[in-house]
Amino acid sequence: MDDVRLLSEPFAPAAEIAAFSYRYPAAGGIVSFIGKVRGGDDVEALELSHYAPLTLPGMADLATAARGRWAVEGVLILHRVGEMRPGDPIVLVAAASRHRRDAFAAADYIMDHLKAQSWFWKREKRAGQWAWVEPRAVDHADLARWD
Amino acid sequence: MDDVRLLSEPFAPAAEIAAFSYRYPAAGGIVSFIGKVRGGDDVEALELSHYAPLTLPGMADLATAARGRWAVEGVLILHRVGEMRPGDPIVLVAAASRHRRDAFAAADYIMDHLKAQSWFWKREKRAGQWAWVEPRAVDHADLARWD
Amino acid sequence: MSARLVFLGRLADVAGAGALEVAPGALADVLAGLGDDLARALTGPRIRLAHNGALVDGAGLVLADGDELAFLPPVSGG
Amino acid sequence: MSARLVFLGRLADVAGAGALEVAPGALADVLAGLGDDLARALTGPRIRLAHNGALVDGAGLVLADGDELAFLPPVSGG
Repeated sequence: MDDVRLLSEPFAPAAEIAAFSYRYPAAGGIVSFIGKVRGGDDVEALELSHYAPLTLPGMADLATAARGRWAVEGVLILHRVGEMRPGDPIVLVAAASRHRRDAFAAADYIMDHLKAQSWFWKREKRAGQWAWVEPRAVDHADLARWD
Repeated sequence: MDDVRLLSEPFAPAAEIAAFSYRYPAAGGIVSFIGKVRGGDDVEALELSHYAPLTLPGMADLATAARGRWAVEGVLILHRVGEMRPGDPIVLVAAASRHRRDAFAAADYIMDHLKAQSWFWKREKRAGQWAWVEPRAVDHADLARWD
Repeated sequence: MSARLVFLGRLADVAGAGALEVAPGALADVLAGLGDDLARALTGPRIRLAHNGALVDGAGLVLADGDELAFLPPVSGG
Repeated sequence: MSARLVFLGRLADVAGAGALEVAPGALADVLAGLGDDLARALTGPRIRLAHNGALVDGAGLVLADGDELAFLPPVSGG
């Protein structure tokens, strides 16, 4: 079964990767992506909101779609909501497969779709002011790679 | 600085990923690949040998080449040598970058080159018998993607 | 008797709240009962609607008692 | 006075050892002093050579005292 969760509290990506890897002994390869709030910018905080009836089901559908395209043994998608600080993990995606190219492609595909199509709205706080983040053209260009 | 090591003892990939991620606070994305000895096959053990004057310098050159092609903040390449059992980690590659596509491409590139071009020789034990593993055509096909 | 409007992302700022209870009825009438700025923001070309958790086209939509209608601006990724 | 031959991968099985000390001299002469099976395996078309840690072409190679020559069959990945 896929492991797909929305998290409202901080999480530890490395511990999640270790547990995920342990779950798939027949998989020779585990590809993971950890997305964090970047430090060193002027962003003081980041807040992600979601819409419960759509967001988690959409993430589960994405895991299923990735499984349908590549031979993966397991998929992990964890996504934070709420307020985060620089350095905090936002997202962890992992895929386990017998052959590594499947895991690379599945993780890459899931990230592109999470970024461009999932039901999250992001705002950033700079100099004490919150501002909504607009969709980025590059996210849609990334998505078009899979058509 | 890149972190490139040959390891003759078992290692813990998740702990290495956590330490690597912590080292690059300005990187928004960390892509990692963990390669393990597959369980559930009839492989009882796997042994990797290397040639010291070439193997580690070749890995360091590969890290440098990946840096030259993509905007990565840091690269991690850890590779086991010696005898391993099913489930044991063989290789960990990670790349940290501001934008995730750079980290995906760098990790993917490094893995393809490690598999097809690095100075490792592998043998597997099945039913008590060791046999050398021949190069696989798919590894060279993977490599050709980057030309 | 009420229906619930839910405002995501920047629409919550325009509405001044994340949600609003309104009298049930045709969506056009519901929107007419809101301020002009909010009604305009909610009917923008890139705003998607979810009626009781399912994406819908707003044309001809009628909200019944207990319904939830969410207004979804373009997403901005994880 | 000796040079060291190092055999990687399956070549170590053919040689019966991972390394062998030999008298210095021209590579052709060194190979002639080994068994036929080993000499044939070491001169296969896909065998690369590393002389004191640097990849070389074997043509005309002469091993001096203290030199190391490694015979590298195709790699089989990590």
